[in-house]
Amino acid sequence: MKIAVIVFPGSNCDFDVYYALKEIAGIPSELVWHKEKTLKNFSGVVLPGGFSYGDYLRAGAIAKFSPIMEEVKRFAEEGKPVLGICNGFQILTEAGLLEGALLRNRSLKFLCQDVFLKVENKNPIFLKELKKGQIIKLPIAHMDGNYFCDDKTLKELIKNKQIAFRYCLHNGKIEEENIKANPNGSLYSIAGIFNKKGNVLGMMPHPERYVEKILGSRDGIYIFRSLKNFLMG
Amino acid sequence: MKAKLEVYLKETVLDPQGKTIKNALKNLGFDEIEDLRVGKIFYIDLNIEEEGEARRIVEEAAEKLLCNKIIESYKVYL
Amino acid sequence: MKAKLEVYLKETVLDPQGKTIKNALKNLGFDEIEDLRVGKIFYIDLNIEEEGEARRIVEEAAEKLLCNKIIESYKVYL
Amino acid sequence: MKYNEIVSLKDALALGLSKAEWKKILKFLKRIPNYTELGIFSALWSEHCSYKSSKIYLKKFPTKGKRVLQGPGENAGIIKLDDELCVVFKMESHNHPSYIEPFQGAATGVGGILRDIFTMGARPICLMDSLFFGSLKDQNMVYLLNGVVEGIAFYGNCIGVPTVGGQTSFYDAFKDNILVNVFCLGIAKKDEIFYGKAKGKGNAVFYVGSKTGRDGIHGATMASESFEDDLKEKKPNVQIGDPFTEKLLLEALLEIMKGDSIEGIQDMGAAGLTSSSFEMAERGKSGLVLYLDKIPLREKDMDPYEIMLSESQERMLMVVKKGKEEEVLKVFKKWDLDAVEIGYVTDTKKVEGYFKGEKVIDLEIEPLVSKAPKYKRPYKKPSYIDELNKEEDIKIEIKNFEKEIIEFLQNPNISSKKPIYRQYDHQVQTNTVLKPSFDSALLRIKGKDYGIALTSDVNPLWCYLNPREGSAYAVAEAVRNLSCVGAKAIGVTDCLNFGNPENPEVMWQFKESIEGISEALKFFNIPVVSGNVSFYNETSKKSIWPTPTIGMVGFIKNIKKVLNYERGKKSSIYLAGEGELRLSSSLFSFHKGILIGRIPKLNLKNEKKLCKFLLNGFKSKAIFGAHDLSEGGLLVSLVELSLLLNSGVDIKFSKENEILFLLGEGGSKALVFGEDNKIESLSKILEVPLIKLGNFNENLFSIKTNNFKFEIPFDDLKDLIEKGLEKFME
Ligand SMILES: Nc1ncnc2c1ncn2[C@@H]1O[C@H](COP(=O)(O)OP(=O)(O)O)[C@@H](O)[C@H]1O
Ligand SMILES: [Mg+2]
Repeated sequence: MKIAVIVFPGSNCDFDVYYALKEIAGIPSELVWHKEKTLKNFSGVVLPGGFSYGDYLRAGAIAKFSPIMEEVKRFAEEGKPVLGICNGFQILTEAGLLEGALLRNRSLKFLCQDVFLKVENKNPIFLKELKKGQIIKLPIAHMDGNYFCDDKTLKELIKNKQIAFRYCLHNGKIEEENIKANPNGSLYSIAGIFNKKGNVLGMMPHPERYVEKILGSRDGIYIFRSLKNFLMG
Repeated sequence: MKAKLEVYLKETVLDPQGKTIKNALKNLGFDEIEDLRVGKIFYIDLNIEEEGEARRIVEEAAEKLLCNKIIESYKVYL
Repeated sequence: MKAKLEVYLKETVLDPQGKTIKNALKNLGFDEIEDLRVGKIFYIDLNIEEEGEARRIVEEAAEKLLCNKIIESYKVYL
Repeated sequence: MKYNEIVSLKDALALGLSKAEWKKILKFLKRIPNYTELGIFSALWSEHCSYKSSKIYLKKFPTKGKRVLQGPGENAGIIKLDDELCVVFKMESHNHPSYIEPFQGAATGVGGILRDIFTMGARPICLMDSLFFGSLKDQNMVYLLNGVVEGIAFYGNCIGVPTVGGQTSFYDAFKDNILVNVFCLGIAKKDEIFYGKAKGKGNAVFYVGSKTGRDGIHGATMASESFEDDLKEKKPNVQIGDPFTEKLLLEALLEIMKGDSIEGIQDMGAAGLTSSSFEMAERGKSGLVLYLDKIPLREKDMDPYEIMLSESQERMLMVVKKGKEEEVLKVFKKWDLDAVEIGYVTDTKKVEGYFKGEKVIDLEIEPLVSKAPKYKRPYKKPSYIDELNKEEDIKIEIKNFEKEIIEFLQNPNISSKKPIYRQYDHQVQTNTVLKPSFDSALLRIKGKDYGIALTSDVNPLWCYLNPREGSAYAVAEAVRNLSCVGAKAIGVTDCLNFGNPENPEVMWQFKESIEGISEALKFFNIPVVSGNVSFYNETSKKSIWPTPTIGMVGFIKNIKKVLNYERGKKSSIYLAGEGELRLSSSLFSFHKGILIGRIPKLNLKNEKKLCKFLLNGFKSKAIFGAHDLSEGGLLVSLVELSLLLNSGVDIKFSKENEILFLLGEGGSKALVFGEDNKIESLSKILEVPLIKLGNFNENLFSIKTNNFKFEIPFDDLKDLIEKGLEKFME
C-alpha cells in the first residue's frame, strides 16, 4: 500500500502533504513527478496545493494535461482514492473529475486564515473518522476558492450526498452571505465535494497543515487516518 | 495571421471583479457606466494565413484550454 | 450603448502568463501558434448613445483606473 | 548612442558619474572607454552597487561570532544552528521600483531576495516584509499600500515561501518615497553552501533562467538617484515578476546542488549580468570571457550595452565544473528552463566581452569592484534635532477617554495588520508555530528540537528625533521581541533606508544611526551577517526619516516545551521591566498631531535584564507567554495581548499620571503571564520590577483607573482593531 503525491511544476504543498502522510499519519508515500506515466505501484493519489503553472490562465487549467493525469483518471474510474487539496481541487474540476469550478474569492484577495468546516456527509474513504455534522478547524490559503456550479448540478450534489464540507461559524452555523462564515463566497458554502462514487474528494482547506499540535490544531489528521484505515482494510 | 480570442464569464456567473470595478468607477463619478464585466483576451499570432483554418485552430485552443465552458464563453475575431 | 475596452501589456513588457500558456499549447500540439499574449477586456454598458461622448468616457475610465499606463496600453471599441 | 562608440565626459555625467569619477576611469583604463564599458562603470560605481558613501561606516558593525559562518560580503549571511544545519538570511529594499509600480516593484523585490538565498544552496523557508508609507488619507497611498501587499502576496504565495511577519507604518515622511524592505531566510546543510565565486580556469560559465529583455536597464543607477519630476521618464524600466519561473529555478538549482557540478553561482540582481560577472570573478580572483550573442534574448536587436545592464528577473550566472555540463543541462531541461553556456573562466583578472566577433568589453576587475570609489562624505547635525529634542515632556488632556481611545485604536499605525498578513500564505511548508500577530514569528525545523524566531523592527519617528538612540532602540526592541517568544538572538541583517547621502544632514543621520546600532549590537553580542543600504530616498530635496530596519533571528532550544499560551488564561497579567516613559515622541502624541520632545532614554542594561527574565521564565515554565510594550504603550499592548489569547482582560490600577502610564512609551517592558508565584519570585531574584495589573476575562475588555475607564465587549474590540486598516484594503 502506497500513496502517490503528484508534483506539478509550481506545486508547493507537495512536500507538506508527503510529510503529513508519511511522518505523521504513517502512510507509505512517494513524491511522483507529473511527467510520469504510471501509478502502477500505488493504491491512492493526492494532488497537492500550490500554483501549478503559476495559476496562469486559470488555477489548475494547464496541469490537467500533465501525462500523469491519465492515471489519475483511471484511479477515479476504478474507485481508488483520489484527493485534491486546494490547487489539487482546482485541477480535478478543470479535468472534469469533479463538478463545478473555483472562481476568484469574492473579496478578490488571497485569503490565508482558519476556517470552520461542517462535515456534511459520510464517506467510507476520507471521512470515516469524522461524524456527520462534526465541526473541524482547518486553514485555507487561496485566491480562487469560490466554488461555483449551476443550479442543476447543485441539486444533484445535494441529492447524491456529494458535498463533503461546508464553511461555517465556530458554532456550526452556516451563513452563505456572511463573509465570516463563508470567507470566499462559495456557493452553498461548499468547501469540498466528492464525485458520485465517493472516491474522489476535492477540498480547498489544507488538512496537511493541521496534523500536529505544535502547529495549532490536529483536525486534519482525521482525513488522513480515515484514508489509512480504508487502504489498510 | 493574427487572431483575437475573447473569453468572458457567462451571464449566470457572478463577476465580483466587474462589480468592484464598477463601484470604484461610480465613486470616481462615472455615472454613465451602467454595467461592467471583465473578460480575458488572447492575442494570438498564427503561422498560417487561411481564415477558416485559423479560426478552427483558435476555437480548438479555446475548447481545450483557454476557456472553461462551465463558467465561460468565448468569441474568435480574425 | 455598449463599449469594449481592451487593456494589454506593452510590447516590451514581459508577459509570463502568455509565455506559459503558449508553451502549454505547444505541448498540446498547437504548432501553428507562434506567439500569445494575454490582456484584459472590459465590457461596458453606458447610459448614453452619443459615440464621441461614449468614447471619451471609456478613455477617461481607462486613464484613471482601468489601465496601468506604466506597463499597459489600451484600445476602445464601440 | 552606439554600444561600441567612444564616449566623453558628457556621456559619463549623463549616466550619473561625476567628473572626478570620469577622470578616475581614464586613469585606470589609460584609454577612453566605449559606451558599454562606461555603462558598466556607471552601474558598478553607483551607490547601490558600490556602497561608496556607506562603506567606511559599515565597518563599525560587529560581524564576528561563534555561530557566524559567513558575514557581510556574500549574497547573504550565514549563521550556524548546530553541527549539521545553518540559516542563510538577508534583507533588501525595493523602494524606488515599488513607488513607480507597487505590485511589480514589491513582487520583484521578493523575487530578488529569494534568489539571494537559494543561490547559496539554501531552501528559503520564510519571508518578512517591512513597509513604510505615507498617511492613508492620501488616495495614492491607499493605492500603493494595496499594490505592494498584493505584489508581495502574489510572489511569495506562488513560490510557496511563507511570509511570517513584518511591520507596517504610516508617516507622511514616506509619502513621496515609500519603503519596501523584504527579508528572506533559508536553511541549508552547513557544508553544502555555494558561493558567488568564479573559479577554475577553463570552467564553463552558464546563463540560466528567464530570457533577457530591456526591463530595468539601469535600475541600479536609478536606485542611486533622487526622485525628481523626471519620474515619468524612468517609468519604462519596470520589471515584471514571474514567480512560476522562479519556482522552477529554485527547484532545479537545489536539485543540481545535491550533486557536485557547480563551482560558483550568483543571482543577476541589480545591474544584472554586469554585477554578477564582475563580482563572481572578483571573489574567485579570476577572470571571465563572455560571448554576449549567446545570451537568450526576449526582445529583438538588443545590443551589448542593454544586455549587460538589463535587470530582467529570474536569471542566474553559474560556473560549472569541467565535465559536468551535461548533468546540469539535463536537470534544467527537466524543469523546462533555459541554460546556455555563454563563456568561460580565465585567470586574467579581467572581464572580456565579445559581440559579433568584436571585443566590446575589456575591463580589469579591480578598478570596478574593490577599487571603486569610496567617499567620506561631509556630515552636519541637522538643525531640527535641537529644536525638537525638548527635555520637558508634553502634557495631553483627554476629555472623552473612551472616544479618544476608540479613535486611536483605529489609527492605521496601531490597528491590526491582519488585513495585510491575511493575504500572505504564512503557513505553507508547515513550519510556522507562531503566526503573524505575535512579537516574533516562530518556526520549527523538521527533525530538530530547536526552532528559530524572527522579527523586524524600527521606529522611524524615534530615528528621526534621535538617529543614534532611535536606532539602538530598534536593536533593543528586536531583542525584546525575540525574548517574548523565548528565543535568544543569534544574528542580524539590516536594511538602512536613508535620504540623499550628498546632503551632510542625511550623512549625519546615517553615521549616528550606524553608531547607535553598533553599540547596541556589541552590547548584546549579536553579529551582523548581511544587509543593504538604500540611499537617495528623497524627492524634491526632501528626505525620508532615517529608517534602519533591523531583521533579527533568534534561536530557541526546545520549541515544544516553551510555549503555553493556551494555559495562560487562568493566570494574572503582570507588567515587567523598567525605563523612562514619555508622551512626547509617543504614537499617541503623534496621532494627536504633536511632534516635539526628545525620545525616552534607552538603558541597555535594563533591556538585558528584562530579556534574561523572559528567557529564564520561559525555560523554567514560570512564564507561559509575553508581549512587549512598544508603539502605543501599555494600552495598545494590552489590546494586542487580549487578541493573542482571544480573550478580554480585566485591568485595574491607580497611578499618579495615568495617561502617561497607559499611553507613554519608552524603556524595556513586557506583559507576562504564567504561574503567578513563580513569576513573582523570579522577578525578585533577577531584580526586574513587576506590577500586577489584573486578569484575563472571557468576554469583556476592561481597563479601570482612578480617572479613566475603557470597557468594550471583546468581540467589538476585535472588529474595531481590524477596521482601522481594513477600511483601506477592501
Ligand atoms: N507587513 C506585514 N507583513 C506581515 N506581518 C506583519 C506586517 N506588518 C505587521 N505584521 C505583523 O503584525 C504583528 C504586529 O506588528 P508590530 O506592531 O510591528 O509588532 P511589534 O511591535 O511586536 O514589532 C507582528 O506579528 C508582525 O509580524
Ligand atoms: Mg512587539
